[in-house]
Amino acid sequence: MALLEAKDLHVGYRTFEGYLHVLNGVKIEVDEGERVGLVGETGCGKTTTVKTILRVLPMPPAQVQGGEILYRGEDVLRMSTHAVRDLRRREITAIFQDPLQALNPMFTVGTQLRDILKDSKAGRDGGRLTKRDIEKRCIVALQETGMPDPERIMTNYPSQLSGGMRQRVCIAEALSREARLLLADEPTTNLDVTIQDQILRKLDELVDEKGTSVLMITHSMGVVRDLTQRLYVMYAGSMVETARTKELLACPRHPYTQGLMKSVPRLTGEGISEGIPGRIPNYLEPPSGCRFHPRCEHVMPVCKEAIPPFYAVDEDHFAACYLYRS
Amino acid sequence: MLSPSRVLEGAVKDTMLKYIGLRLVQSVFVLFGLSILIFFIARVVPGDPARAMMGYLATQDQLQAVRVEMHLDKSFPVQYYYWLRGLLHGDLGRSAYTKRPVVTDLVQYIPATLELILFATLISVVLGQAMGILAGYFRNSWFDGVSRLVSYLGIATPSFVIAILLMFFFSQVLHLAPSVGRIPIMMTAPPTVTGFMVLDSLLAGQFSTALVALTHLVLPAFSLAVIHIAQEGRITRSSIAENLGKDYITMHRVHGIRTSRIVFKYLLRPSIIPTVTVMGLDFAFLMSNAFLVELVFMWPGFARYALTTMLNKDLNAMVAVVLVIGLTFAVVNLLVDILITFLDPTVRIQRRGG
Amino acid sequence: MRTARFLCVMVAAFALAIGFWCHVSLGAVENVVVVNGQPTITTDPATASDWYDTEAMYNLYSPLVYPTPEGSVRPHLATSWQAVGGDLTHWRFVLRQGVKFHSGYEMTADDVAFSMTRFIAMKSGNSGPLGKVTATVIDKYTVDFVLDKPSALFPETLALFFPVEKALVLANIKTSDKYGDFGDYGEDWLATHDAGTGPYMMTLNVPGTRLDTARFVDYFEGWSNEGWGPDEVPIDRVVFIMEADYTSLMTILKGRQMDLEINGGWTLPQLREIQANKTLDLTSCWAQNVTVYMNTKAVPTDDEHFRKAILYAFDYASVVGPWQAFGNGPTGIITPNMAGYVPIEPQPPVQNLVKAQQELALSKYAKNLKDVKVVYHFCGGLDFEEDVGLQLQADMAKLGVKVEVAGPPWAQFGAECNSAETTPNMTCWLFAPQAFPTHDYYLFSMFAKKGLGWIFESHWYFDDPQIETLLNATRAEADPVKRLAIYTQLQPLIAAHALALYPYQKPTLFAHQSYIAGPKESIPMVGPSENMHNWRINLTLKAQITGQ
Amino acid sequence: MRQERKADFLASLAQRRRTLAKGWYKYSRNPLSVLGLVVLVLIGLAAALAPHITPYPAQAGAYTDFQNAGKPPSFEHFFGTDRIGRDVFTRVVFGYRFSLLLGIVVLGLGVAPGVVLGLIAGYHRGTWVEAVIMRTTDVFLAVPPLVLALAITAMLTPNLLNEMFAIALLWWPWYCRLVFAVSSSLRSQFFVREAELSGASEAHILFREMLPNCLAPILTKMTLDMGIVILLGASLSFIGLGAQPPTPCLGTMVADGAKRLPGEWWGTIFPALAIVIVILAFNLVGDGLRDVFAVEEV
Repeated sequence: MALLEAKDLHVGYRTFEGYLHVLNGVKIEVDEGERVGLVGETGCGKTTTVKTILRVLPMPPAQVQGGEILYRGEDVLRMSTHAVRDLRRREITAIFQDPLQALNPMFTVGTQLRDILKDSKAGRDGGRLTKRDIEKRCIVALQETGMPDPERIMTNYPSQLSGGMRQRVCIAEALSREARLLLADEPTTNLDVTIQDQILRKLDELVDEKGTSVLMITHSMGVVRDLTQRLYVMYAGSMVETARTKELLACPRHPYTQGLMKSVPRLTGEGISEGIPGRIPNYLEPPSGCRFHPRCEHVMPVCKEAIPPFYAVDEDHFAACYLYRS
Repeated sequence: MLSPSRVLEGAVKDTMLKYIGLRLVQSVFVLFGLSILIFFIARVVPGDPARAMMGYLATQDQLQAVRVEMHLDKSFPVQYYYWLRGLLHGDLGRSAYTKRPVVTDLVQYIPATLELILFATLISVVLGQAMGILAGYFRNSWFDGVSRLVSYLGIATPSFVIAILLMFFFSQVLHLAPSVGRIPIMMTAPPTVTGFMVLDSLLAGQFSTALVALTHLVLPAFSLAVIHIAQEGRITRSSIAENLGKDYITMHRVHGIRTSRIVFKYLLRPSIIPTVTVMGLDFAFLMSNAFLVELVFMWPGFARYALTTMLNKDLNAMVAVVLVIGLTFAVVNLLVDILITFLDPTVRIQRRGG
Repeated sequence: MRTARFLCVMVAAFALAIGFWCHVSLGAVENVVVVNGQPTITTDPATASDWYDTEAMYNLYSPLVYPTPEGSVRPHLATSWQAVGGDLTHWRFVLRQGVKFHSGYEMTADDVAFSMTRFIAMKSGNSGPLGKVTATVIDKYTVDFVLDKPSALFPETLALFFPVEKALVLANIKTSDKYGDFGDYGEDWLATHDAGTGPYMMTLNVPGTRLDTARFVDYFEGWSNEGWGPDEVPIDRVVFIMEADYTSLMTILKGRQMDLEINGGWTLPQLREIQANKTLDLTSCWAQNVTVYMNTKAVPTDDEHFRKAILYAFDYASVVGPWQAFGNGPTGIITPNMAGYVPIEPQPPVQNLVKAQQELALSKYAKNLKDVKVVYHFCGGLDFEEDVGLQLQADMAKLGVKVEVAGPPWAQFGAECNSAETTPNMTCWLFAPQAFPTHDYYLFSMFAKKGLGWIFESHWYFDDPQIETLLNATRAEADPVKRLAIYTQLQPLIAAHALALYPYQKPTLFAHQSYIAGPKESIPMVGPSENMHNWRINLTLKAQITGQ
Repeated sequence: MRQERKADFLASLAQRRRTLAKGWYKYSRNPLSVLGLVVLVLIGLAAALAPHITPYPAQAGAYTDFQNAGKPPSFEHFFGTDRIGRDVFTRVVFGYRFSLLLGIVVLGLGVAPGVVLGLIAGYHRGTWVEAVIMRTTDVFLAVPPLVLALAITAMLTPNLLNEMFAIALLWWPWYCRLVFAVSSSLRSQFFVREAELSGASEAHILFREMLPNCLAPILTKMTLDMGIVILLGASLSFIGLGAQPPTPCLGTMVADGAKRLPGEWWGTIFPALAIVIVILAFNLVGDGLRDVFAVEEV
């Protein structure tokens, strides 16, 4: 059984302009100890997916219309708030993309870290930690991220730290309570390239050490190559392809993935102008069937009718494209 | 061994002191200008303060004696010089209306108003915050809608209208609350220690007096508070709503911090700062609205004294009253500034750096 | 768990609160009377001058002589007096023996002489009419006063002279360069203490807010029950409060938190309500004269015909209207309840637009009525004065004359009336008989050209040698009967010039609980009627009414 | 040539129309703001047409009828009659006239000097000119406006004109500060520098270059201030320092009526509600404008 399994997830947003159909049958699996990557253009629903899994999507305006998210077989979407909180305290944790935004500017690093541990029930037999344990674990968590002088960092406010330091703090926060699953949403996007590298290496090290499962969202193919074992490619709210990372990078099957690979160097900003003509569809009235069909050069009539399911194209390699129907 | 945080705090304190000193000097200059302004207004406009002081049965001789005593026969700068000289000796002159030293009057009347204003502030902070937090947390719910409506009404209704409406409904129609004064006439007031009736009663062990004084305080304080409940409610609501959308609040939730801690610690602290920022201005509004509310509720306070002295062209009292208001305003603003520094580390760090 | 505990605390607190509340509302029948009407500003006899101050004076202190209902004076602290020599500048007063100050010490000539010297030296309060007075002690109970100019009315003016206890005042002098060796003459101390001989002793004074007094058992006139009902006993404690808002006063009157109201500022609906209430009474005391002066130096009221037109145009009946039921009625230069009252034009006081038109046609402004404007000012906040102005405005509009009405606050109103140039055409005043003798107050003080400089003097810019002679004669005439004859002769003479509009007189209505009885004697002057020695409380009735 | 200019003009007109339409679209998104505008228009119309739509226009002026005093609301008198027997409804409608007049005159008198001084201070940022102007505003802002207004009006003969004068005297510093904040940041902007270098006069820079950029916040603040000025005026007349009788003045009516509570409640409750409604309407419209101009803080 997979540690985390999202099936046929449909999520939308109710806005003034109308209803935005964002997630359109998202399907994702993370096994125990596995590191999974999730790539896609900006605005394709990656962050919505993560937030849905974490159940922190603001509702309203967001609405989960269907599907389930199973964590160890239990549906996160149907859990009581209490149970979700316990899940967050023990099992699932996350790092968000902007370390400038992810830390509360009004409180010291120490305060925030301590409160996480205070409420974490990470003590013996799931009980509360003692005060001394909390202090100890705070310092260890900061040290583990490679920060010098954790005692001083604890008394600092986020605004007194550099971006890299802040992201380290975020990692420390995320990993301090020994969670089993880490959802990392573009953890290095807003950082310097050199620092990105450092941070990722540190993250890799820590995750390895603790045996944490990871779902990593990123733009960077380099990151994907180095850090993940399996990869999902997402387009306009649906998964279009999944395979082992190496295989997928070497041999993409879905027309979208193929276009994506061609434009790798520019894969950070707006659209993928060179690789694929057109832009990400409007979620107000998304294209029927395969949402990629208006941009696809292999479009067939069936593409406009129904969402293509995953078709096995190789061992452990699936593509949601009618090209592989046979 | 000196820990780094200690050093940091020391530096903060040091620069804070400098900052406070600078602000104080600024305030002194502003008050100086204010005193000239109000002195000018009070003395240059024609009128006869002596007549106002002595009543219509005063003879010309008596009037002349008063004019000489108050230096009204001298030129404006000379009058101002005498006034300033008195001020340096802690003498603000004698009130023409009460015929007592102005300082004595101020000591008698200020606590009553202060009690009213502080109580009103308390009400507005508690209710305004509660409303704002609830409306912000449950935004776009029915409660948010109602609170929005209440806020609009609260901001648009002059305090004297609220005072009259409250008095009309609660004391005259429903007979639920006393209408005037600080305590019932036949109740013995506790010995004056702080000048706050409720506090003094408690100190003297007169619990029933304290309670009754509190009931007398409710309507006038509430009349003053309404507009601020509305404003603070709105401000808190929008900053709560804004902060709720911030990543760090989501992160707190993701990290499993319990809701009460998130709302009352992590959400409230940043959300309360805009409210605190406007508190200085709020205080000024409370002060000026007290002029009208004290009139309606016959509150024997500073604002009513101020109004009476202004209407009676009581020069010394008038100048003193305006300056006291200016001074309190300056002090409150300074306090608010200091408070913000302690609430908002970013400001503190900035101020330390600059 | 936590919520439950919080709830428990709240419930307990609430119960406690209710308990206290009930506790507060219960109490025995107390011999206390709460009186509204004294925003006493100063209780120092040398500086007291306002209406309210005078009321306090009559309770805390005693005057040397006491006013009578007829307008003269009778012995009080002084038992007899006479002019020494023939020129009315030297007066000898013999004092009553055994009069005690509140401290227990006996009052002697020394105290009286000191008080007079202090009164004159401080140049404040009611000392104005006295001029310069030198006091000399003759013996323990005799004191001589020497005036700087002759005055036949000197004894009468002493109804506002209240002796203080010399030793006590001297003991409480504050250093100041104001009065030389005498420092501040005890002014500060006397603001919150008393040194008098009056029927009530000050126990607390919060100036401008509240004055608490207790009965002075050794008061020299005694506390006999003669003339009072069997259950009507002297009032032990009197608390004077200051409220100007009659809506609130009505609430506390009905709630029996207040027993007596002596300023009489009730609105019509309130008066009707009091009248209908079985446990409340209305008592009419001295009357106030509503007077609208006309400035004879300002356009267009400088024209006598124009002024007369105003008198005829005014609709007296309309403005008095519903108030008539409460005793408001026609009046003149003095009020009808005073001896020697002469009704003045127009008679009867009713609107006569035809006559008004005729007078207007005779005036020098007849041709250009559109260009003239009458400015009417009243003391801001007084509704009935505003009503008079609005009535006048509406009436004059019918004649095509514009009237501008404004109610500046007292300070401005008083200041602009200091000279002919700044005084508006018409200024509305409410004259309570505030100085004594009242005839002199209403006639000499208001119309003599060389008076004291009191504010209404400035309205008299009118020259008439005959009136001037007669007015001066009143001050020289020592015989009250002859003096009254001159007053009678004067009124029509003054009225002939149409110098003021007298809309109506307004009796001061004391509203009180029916268990309060008084005043035993009604004197047309502010002060004596409010002397609480003149009032009693019926405790049996109070117990019945309050159900205790 | 001419043709071209005409085309230009038409284009700018179309542009302006588009801007207006866009503004109106943004504004109309908030139903409360639209409601406020409707109420305001109604009040404005009622005030303008007061003599024609009120049942007893004569009773707004010199008029007494003590026989009919204190009558409760009825079909003849929607809001009852007051102490002098005048129709309260008529006087409330006329009262709006004076409230609006007060607001317009005060802002007219107060905003202009404030804006000019603010522009000058902003242009001369960092010099003694700025110091003098801004420190003077500090003095005026050192006490709440009502207090200074009271002190001034208590010294002058109470009438509508003096009331306007006193409030206007206190209003310029607020605009001075607002404009200073905007203009001092504009000072270093490219277009101001350019105008300076091209030798434009100071007046040109102040009024042609900088002023247009301050208009949005000024306009928004003015709308919101209308409510505040009307409130302040009502407060002053409540104390008795406003327009004099028989001028129908909402604040005076409330004060007058309050003396007759609780019996004759209509004399005070209706004028009080009238005040609340007009201030509310101005606030709603101001909020709407704030959304349109996206003005952060005024």
